[in-house]
Amino acid sequence: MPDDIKSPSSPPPEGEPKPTADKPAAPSGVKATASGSVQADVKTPPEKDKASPATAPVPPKPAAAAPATPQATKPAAAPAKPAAPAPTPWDSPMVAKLKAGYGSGVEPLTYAGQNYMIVDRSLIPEILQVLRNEDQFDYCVDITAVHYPQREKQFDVIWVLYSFARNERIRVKTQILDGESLPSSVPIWATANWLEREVYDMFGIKFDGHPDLKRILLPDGWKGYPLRKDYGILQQDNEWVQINLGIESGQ
Amino acid sequence: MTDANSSLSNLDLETPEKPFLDANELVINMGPQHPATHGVLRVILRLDGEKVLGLECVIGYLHRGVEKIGEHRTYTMFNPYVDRMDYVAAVSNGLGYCETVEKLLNVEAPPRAQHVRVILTELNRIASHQLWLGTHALDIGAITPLFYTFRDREEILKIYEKYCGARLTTHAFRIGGLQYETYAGFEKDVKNFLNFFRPKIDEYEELLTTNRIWLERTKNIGRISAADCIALGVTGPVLRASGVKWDLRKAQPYANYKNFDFDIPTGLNGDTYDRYLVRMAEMRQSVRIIEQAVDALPEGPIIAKVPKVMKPAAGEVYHSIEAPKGELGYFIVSDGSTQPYRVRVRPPSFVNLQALDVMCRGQLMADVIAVIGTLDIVLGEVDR
Amino acid sequence: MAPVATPFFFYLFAGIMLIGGIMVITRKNPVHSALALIVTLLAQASIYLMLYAPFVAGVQIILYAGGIMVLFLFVIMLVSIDRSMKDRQFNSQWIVGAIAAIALGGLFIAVYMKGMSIFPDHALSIVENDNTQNVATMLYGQYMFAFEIASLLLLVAIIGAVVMAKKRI
Amino acid sequence: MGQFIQYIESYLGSDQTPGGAGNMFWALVYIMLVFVGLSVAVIAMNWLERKILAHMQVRLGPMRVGPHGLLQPIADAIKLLLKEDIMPAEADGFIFWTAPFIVVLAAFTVFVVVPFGPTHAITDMNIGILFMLGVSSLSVLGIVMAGWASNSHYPLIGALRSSAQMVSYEVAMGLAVVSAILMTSLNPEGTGTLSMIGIVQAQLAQGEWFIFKFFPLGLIAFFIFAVAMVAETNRAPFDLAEAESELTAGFHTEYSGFRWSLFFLAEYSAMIAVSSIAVTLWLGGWLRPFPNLLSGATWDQVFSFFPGATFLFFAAMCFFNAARMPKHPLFRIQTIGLAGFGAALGLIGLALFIPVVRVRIQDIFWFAAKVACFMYLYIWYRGTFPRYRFDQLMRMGWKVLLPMGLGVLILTASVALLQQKIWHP
Repeated sequence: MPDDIKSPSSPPPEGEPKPTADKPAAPSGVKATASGSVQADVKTPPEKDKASPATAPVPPKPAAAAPATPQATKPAAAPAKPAAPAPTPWDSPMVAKLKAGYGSGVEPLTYAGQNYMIVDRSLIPEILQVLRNEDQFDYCVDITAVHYPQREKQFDVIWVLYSFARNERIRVKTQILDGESLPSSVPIWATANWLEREVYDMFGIKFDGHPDLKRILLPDGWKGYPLRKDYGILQQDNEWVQINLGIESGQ
Repeated sequence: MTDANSSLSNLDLETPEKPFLDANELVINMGPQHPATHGVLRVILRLDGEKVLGLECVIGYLHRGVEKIGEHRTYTMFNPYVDRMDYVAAVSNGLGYCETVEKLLNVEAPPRAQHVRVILTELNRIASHQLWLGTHALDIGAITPLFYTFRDREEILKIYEKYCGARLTTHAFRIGGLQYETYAGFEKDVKNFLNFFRPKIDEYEELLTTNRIWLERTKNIGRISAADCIALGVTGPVLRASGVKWDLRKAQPYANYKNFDFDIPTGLNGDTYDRYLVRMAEMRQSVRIIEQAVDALPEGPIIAKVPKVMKPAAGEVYHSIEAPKGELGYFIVSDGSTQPYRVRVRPPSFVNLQALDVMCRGQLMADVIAVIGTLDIVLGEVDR
Repeated sequence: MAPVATPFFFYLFAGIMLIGGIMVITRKNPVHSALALIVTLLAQASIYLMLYAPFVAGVQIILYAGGIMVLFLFVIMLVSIDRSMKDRQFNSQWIVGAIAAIALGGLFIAVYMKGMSIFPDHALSIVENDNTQNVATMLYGQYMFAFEIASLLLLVAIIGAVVMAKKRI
Repeated sequence: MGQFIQYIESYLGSDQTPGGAGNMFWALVYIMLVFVGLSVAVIAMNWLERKILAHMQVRLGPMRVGPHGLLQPIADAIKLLLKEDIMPAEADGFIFWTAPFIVVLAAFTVFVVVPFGPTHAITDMNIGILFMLGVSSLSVLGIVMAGWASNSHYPLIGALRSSAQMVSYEVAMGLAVVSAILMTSLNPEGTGTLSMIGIVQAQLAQGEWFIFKFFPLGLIAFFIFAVAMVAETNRAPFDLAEAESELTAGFHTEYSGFRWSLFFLAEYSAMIAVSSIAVTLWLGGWLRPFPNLLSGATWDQVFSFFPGATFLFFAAMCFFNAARMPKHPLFRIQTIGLAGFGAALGLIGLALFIPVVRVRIQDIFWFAAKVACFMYLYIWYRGTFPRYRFDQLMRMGWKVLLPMGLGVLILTASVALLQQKIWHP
């Protein structure tokens, strides 16, 4: 799969229907080619600027209140109060395939033109692997979490994935209990290393198989996970502050 | 997939190489107070002589809990906070945040606002690249470019100052459009700047591009392959210099970038020199974009109709823009109240910094400085 | 140039040399030893100067004090000082050392006692002004062969060092 | 007492250096003069470097202390002397304290043999150039000691880099020097010299500066030396030992106040020292420009007006800038100061027109002017070049400069031999 990436000139399979519709290298283009390793050539923006191109035809089903395409050049003064837009089902060949494979464990949805799927915790390692290997989601944009203390499964963990080949961005979301751990996705995407560390740092969610799971932004000995909802905004690890900074309070 | 992973399999910190003549490994701590780490970055280097065996970044010295603050402020109140992350490209941060909230609110900024946003963000991209060039050259030992770039960056900051009164943390945009109408003579100022700035890029390049020492210090230094870049999630000029022609402005156009004609410069080798050339070319492209935007600046309202008290419907949105340093993403969860339930910032510097270890393996200690410089990190954004 | 206070300077430099030499073998810290050795070498260069051999003195400073000793220091600094500080300074072969010292001392005394007869008295010729030229004539004339052999030896040493240091050539 | 005065007077009119004539009194006077002159030069260099660098970098540089920052070096000196002298707790005390003195000693002792004129040197040794190279190579000892004694990683690495660099470049430098010394032997007697004065006199006798001798051999040797001397003094683009972006400040990271200023002093006087070697060996030392083309008493006369004219030019510049000062009461002192400085320069300039002074001073003037060109080059390099990496620096020293030096040496020897044997048998 990385073969597509290594050759920069090979255009992504989709999202680039007409490669050369405009003028080549304008005079203000790259001049500094003294040793010539930078070339500027011209790429047309895709004709259709949907957030999810061809593969993901957005179903304009409910109420048409949610404009499907974020970049739609509509008059700006559109009324900003649509009646509580709700996520709509998301349909695409990829999703159909996943659905066929995993059944009810996967719930693909679209909201504000953005596709995501809620995946059962047990399916997470497999789905991520499949997305990476078969569906070319080779770039893990972000891993993060959201805390819902009132829910039974307290945490949403979200992977934001992007595929260079399809020019498509999706989110994978799962719900886990407090204290439950997740398999690390470092073997799938190396970038997950720090991102998972940050999630661990901020939420206390453990990732099994992570090579070096420790705090990243907060000091090592810190107690508590600041981005949990039960952690107050002024709260801090007073003990740590007193020991390490020698002051009563950091605030 | 196997390919990418095999290239990564030799990235683990323990390189099993037998030491020669019982040479002791030297562990050196760089930072957090160090002139070349661009802030409070701490790097722990494992050296064999001057050769880097591996390194570990220790970050968080500038952690201010921006994401936590976001949960306790209304959508409007949080807007100025994002400027404090990547403080050299504050306008880009603001743009990303505003657009994300606009998506949640389902509004769109009017065309005039979009144009001005593009102008200001691209000016900001130039300013950010200028600051990068100056400090990067300074790290490699050329002092003079720093003063040249700061002299010219000043002109951009003057435009900001005239527009919104602030120079660095501008808070230039409002959710739904702009904070202020442009001042009289804004177009003229911008055009003057472009005419002033175009020859200046040549001036920078004259000092460095063909300078033999510069070539020796940057060519083949800190190489990173496209596959590694993607696996490590590296974006922005670093990714492009490795040969991947990917720019969010083209791939998933936001604001109204699709109306403008510009190129994506890419490199071939993914080394420090290519990253330098890519950024220099990007400045020229930014000049092109600004020129088109100023010429086609439409009249009209500058802010869409947004409610005074913003209560986006419950839902979540991830939106990202091409900040000067790479993909800057915001993931905002709304629960229908006036405050975001969760704000997640996907900082380009943070993710790019992860590649430092890969890029520095086997290089010399002096190159670590060059590579930190070429990654163009801002610690305010890394630590948030 | 007329010599000034020759005995004074001779004893001064000779004393410095001796003290330096003793320091070399008594200091526990190898860096201190090396520095003491440098002092000794510099004092020696001064003695050469007093012997109207300025060229040798200059070479002594450039090569020994400025070059070789710097490399010595270089190596010593890379070695863990702490470990060598803990090592015992004197090894157990002090009997051999004592015998050697006594023998050398006897030799010195013998030379001192009948020095006049061993070394015939030359007429003192001060060749300060074309000292360098004389050294050159000797080296590249009379002792050409020896000089070249020395340079060959050095070449061999260099090649040997490269072979030893490089894992793969 | 009378005897003493006689002793003093006996030197006047001598055509030898005080050292050569064995006159201790005048030797001491010369030592004092050289020491004071050097210190003034370093102070001036400090100001000039900041000013010139600033103007290269679209800044103004020091402007507050005195007119155009003229008093800035003095303010800096006072600041440095008043600063606390900090010694790291784990440092090796004795070595830490002596290191800066060794560096300064090495840098200043070199000037014993620098010929500012045919008789204007403290002494003339017949191993002059060897002495200079030898003593200046001792400064590396001080640097190594400083780096090691600080007991800190950055100074240690800085010191190691610095010593490796200096030892390596000394080789190339020595080869370049030898090829210049070879040129001194191209006289009827066939004997060369190592004496600094002798080298300049050889250039005078042969009617050309060695930089033009056997073109381009002399030029190449000079080029090698010019590169090596920048590396020798640890200046940009070879300032790895004190690369602030990598090693904070290199070997003197842990030093402060007075001791730090000693390193500073040593660095600048070492720069002047190596420039003096270059000037003596290749640029004709104290000889005025074009001694062969524009020879004759008239030209001598014309060139002897240069020193005074230069000072008058600087004085005029001071007056011009004083006139351009803002006419504001707050600037009055500065204007007066600048005008006063100009007046002083003008007076010196006028004094230099007095025939007696003129004849005596012009050698020193030309020597200083040539050295000043090198000093300007140093600043220029610093403003222009990025820094080399250590392995690149070593590669350049060993793989480029050393073979070049060897080649030039062999070629020079061959050409000299051919010239002696064939063209002028």
